[in-house]
Amino acid sequence: MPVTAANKEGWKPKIIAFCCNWCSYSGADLAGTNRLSYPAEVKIIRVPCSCRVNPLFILRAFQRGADGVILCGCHPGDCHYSTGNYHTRRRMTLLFSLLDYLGVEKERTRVEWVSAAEGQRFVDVMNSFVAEVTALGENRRLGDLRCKEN
Amino acid sequence: MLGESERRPMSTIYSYFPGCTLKNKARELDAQARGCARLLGIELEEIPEWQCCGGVYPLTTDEIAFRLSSVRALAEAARRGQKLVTVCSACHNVIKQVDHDMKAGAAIAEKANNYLAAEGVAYHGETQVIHYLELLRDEVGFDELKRRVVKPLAGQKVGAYYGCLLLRPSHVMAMDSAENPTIIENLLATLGADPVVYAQRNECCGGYLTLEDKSVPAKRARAILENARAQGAQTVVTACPLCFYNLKKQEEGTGVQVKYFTELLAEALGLDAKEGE
Amino acid sequence: MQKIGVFVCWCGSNIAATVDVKAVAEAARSVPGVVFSADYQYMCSQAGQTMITDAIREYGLTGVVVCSCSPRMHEATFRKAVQKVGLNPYMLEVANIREQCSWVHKDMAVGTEKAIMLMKAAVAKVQLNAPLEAGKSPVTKRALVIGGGIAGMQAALDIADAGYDVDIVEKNPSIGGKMAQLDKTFPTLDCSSCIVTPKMVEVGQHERIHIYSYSEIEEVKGFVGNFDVTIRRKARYVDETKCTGCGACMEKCPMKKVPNEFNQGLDTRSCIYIPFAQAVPKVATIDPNYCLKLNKGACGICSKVCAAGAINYEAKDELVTEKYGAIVAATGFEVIDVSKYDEYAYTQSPDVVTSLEYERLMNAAGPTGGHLKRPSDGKEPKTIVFVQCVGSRECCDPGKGELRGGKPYCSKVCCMYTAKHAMLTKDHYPDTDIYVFYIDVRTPGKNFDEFYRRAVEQYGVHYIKGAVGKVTPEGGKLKVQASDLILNEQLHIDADMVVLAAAIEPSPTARHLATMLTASMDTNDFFTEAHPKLRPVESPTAGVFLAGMCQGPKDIPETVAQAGAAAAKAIGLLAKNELVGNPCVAHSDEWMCNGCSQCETVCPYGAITYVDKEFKMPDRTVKIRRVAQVNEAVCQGCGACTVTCPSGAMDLKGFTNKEIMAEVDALCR
Amino acid sequence: MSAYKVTQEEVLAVSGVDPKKCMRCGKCSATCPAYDEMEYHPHEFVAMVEKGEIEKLAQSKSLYLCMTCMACIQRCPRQVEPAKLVEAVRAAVIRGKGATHLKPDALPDMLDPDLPQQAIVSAMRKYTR
Repeated sequence: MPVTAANKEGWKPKIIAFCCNWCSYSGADLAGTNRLSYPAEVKIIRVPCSCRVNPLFILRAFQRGADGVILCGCHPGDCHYSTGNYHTRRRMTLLFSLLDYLGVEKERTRVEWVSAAEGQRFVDVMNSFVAEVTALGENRRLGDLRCKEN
Repeated sequence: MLGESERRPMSTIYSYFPGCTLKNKARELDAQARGCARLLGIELEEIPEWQCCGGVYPLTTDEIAFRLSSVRALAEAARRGQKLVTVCSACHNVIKQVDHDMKAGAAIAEKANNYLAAEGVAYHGETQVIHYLELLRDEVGFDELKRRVVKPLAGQKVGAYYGCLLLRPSHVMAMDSAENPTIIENLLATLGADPVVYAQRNECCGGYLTLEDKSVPAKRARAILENARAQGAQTVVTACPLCFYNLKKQEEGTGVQVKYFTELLAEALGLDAKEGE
Repeated sequence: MQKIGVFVCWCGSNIAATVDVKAVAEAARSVPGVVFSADYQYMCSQAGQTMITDAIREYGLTGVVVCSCSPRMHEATFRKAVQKVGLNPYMLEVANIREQCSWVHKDMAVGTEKAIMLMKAAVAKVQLNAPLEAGKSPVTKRALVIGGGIAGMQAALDIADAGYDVDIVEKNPSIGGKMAQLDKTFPTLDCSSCIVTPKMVEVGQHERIHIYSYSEIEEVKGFVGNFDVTIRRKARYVDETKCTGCGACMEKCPMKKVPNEFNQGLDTRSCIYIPFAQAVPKVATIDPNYCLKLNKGACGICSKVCAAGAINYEAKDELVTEKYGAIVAATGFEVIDVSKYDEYAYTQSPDVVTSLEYERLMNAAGPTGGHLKRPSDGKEPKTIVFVQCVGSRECCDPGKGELRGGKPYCSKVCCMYTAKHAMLTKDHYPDTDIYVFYIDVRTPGKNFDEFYRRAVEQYGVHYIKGAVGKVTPEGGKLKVQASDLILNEQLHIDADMVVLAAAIEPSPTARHLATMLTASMDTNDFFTEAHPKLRPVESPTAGVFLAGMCQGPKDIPETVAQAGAAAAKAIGLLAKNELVGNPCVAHSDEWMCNGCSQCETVCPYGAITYVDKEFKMPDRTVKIRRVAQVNEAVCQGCGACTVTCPSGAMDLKGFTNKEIMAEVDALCR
Repeated sequence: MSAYKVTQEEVLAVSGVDPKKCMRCGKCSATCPAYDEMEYHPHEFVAMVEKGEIEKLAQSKSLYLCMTCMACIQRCPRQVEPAKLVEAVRAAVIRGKGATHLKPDALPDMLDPDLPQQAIVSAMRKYTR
């Protein structure tokens, strides 16, 4: 159901969550196992490590109409591949400030650390992220009109 | 703390909140504290037109009016860019907890600032609230204090009585460990006395219940003094006028003398009794 | 064009209650490329798997999407199934519509809509998937066990008995761990030393076990089957091969005031020491913190009295590197420091002790020779108060109170060892009055509750539902103020000793080790299991197994059972001649690679090397270019290189740029 | 205003306490210095507020025996803060009934020459509107 006007009653954002396979994806699974709920707008894409997330993926998501993109990885020091999340942290700091400069508000992008044991934390993070993006309304920057279905 | 000491020349002037009791029944506490500060090269500037802190911190989340006098004092100290020093344990407890509310309790801070907007006051937790004991420990430093001691209290066996208000709740007061405090013991050792550790030093004296019912404070005070005595203390020192009152009432027969910590400080620093007035 | 089949699982009502599975299957049919879709109650069942394989045969499917539980659960199951009928397993994708959809949403319409999107994203990915073949790597047939307590010893023995070499790395001078310090064990009251010391001897004498005592792990490299581990052998200043353990040095050592760790600091030992009589290896160690020779250049007596000439003051730490196929972590536990719980006066009176200290006071080999004497004046205590849950089961929100080192979990063993302490005390000193303050008495275990009831009914131990609020040392007594919640009273007991059941915490060394092993930990620093129910002795990091308290509080039989299970898993790994690797590894397009070396610098495994290679150019010339090459056996597939590559030459098989973008596109529709 | 009933919702909101976090260990009552004088003890405050039995607490003189020493707040292993419940019930009773526990007229009889001002202001804050 496409919605054109931001903040319209009942409007729901499109949110892409990249989760690393070892910590955050398991954390999301644990949230499910414990039946903790978070908004259905969050759609998770599994990647081996948060450092697999190419800035292009995030730009693509905004181009295709995402309203928020969040990256979740293991806590610093706990990366399954030792150092992947440090790369993520540095890359995304740069990318997010660039996006901010382009008019994609900082609240629409986030990096969070969620371990495999933190189902509750995953839910808390998603709830707050969805709330923030919902408050901002629809993302109008970077979106490619040709990608809209109607 | 190196950072603190580097800034010391700038911050030898402190805002001072004496509180109602120090202006009345506990005048000596006020006088000794000011006198000793003067000897140590510290200026305590009394906040003009300060209002009573209310004596006890409101544990309810929706009492705003009771917190306003503290916020006014905090805001005044913030305006002057000074740390806020208190001597009375009760004032310290109330102001420190209200300061914490203003930093952490968003709802309380907003309401309090709404009240005070009419007075042109706004406060968002800028002031650092320190007790006189912390002033001695962290600002002057016990090493420096030791050099200023002219008459060491050699041979005096002294127990610290912390009571409740200096320490609890410890994550807010952040002065010392709630169960195993050392600040007064270290002060006493600095002054040349033998500190005596006894378990009842952080148990309640009975507090304001004394107004209605003397039996509970009597029981509590006796237990405290007997424990101090049994562990070898001849003197017990406190920073709180109400503790002082409750303990003093039971002093007789226990063989322990109850004093303000400032009395020993004044003695060790050689503060002339008259100078203190 | 792929021919894709979509299979939607009900998971009984787990999925079907919140997701309209028929609607998902129906929606799949209109997705381009999908030629077949179906739904079924349990896709993971034999019948469900057959449904998939039949459809592959019948419709000639080239790709499969299963909408079911998390891929972490059954991806391997389904991949194995499709492989049987000749489909490459990496042509299958799982859409997680249970953990990440039906279980977290309540509304059917919402759940169904999301499930359809997840299905479409999976289909979009399969469209671009390519068959992958996994590489193979050899297995080093040698295991490393970290920690020489009962867990580590048992795991080492089991692996060694299966015919594999095992090294134990123990940070202390002797193996034996905490169990060697215990007096008796519950619920049988058999002597702890009598059962643990023969194990220590067995380990010490086993021809396939080598003990690195007084050693620590310095570095871990490699991966499952092929770990390279550097071990720091701390200088003990005594040549292990020469020392006979005669003890002459300990007798003559003039520095005898060193707190004795083995007795929890309740007495002292010499500076050169063998921690206890049954130590394995039974060789002396010089404590560098106290030695007069090492610190001041004086003394040197031990060297003079050592007939074997084993003393070497010049010794330095040594680094040893070994190869291992499997690693068992068995780093054990400590009890928390209770000095911040000083309402119990632990720092104020020596008669307030922790349970582990009490254990030493009861032990015949302990500082009092097994006579229960209180530390302050050596008198027999007549009244003893036991306090349960000191630091266990706490809320630890830093915004709501001072953190004192408390733990949110139940330490599990305290209820039982306290009953044991109470009974043993009553056995030896029947007229002792014993009070146990408890919140709940937790005794799930064979013969456990019977054991606790015996303490109450036969021994007359006073169990009081309540807490101790304050302990006041005064006049040689400990004045205990406590609550009795059943009688609704505040109690005041004059006790001679107070024993604190301090919470158990993982060894503080474990956190650093976990980082080196890239094994994950929970918020309490316990190692996490690969799956809490189905893979409880494996770490999520392949080749790393878990035994004992390092994974969570447990008693001795549970520890031994887990150690045996971890050993079985390690043996299963070591028994293989080669391991099938992860085919999802990085791959460089040599034509696009510009030879910048950026990927090489970010690779944590050193899997990327640069080679000079001849290229036949379109103009028929030959050009030598420097390009990246990935060693597929070493690459672990994190993908760091793919993002850092400026020319876009590096990609990750199974998670290619195009595949992930296709998922992004599908989810943004 | 005598018909005013203190409700559970009010007590929970005003105190900011979640009594469900209590694990019934009894630490608060073990540490309370006024225990013997109280009719309802700190752990009962927690249990009774959780159960909704506010009226009994509202009627009890236990409300005026808490000395705000904060020992139960400091030592509760579950961070429940029982004293805040005592305070919340007391505040609700005093506000709602418009009554004061302490009559200013009665004060002169209670004073002695050494009594610090602090005791009087504290009691007035605790016991009056």
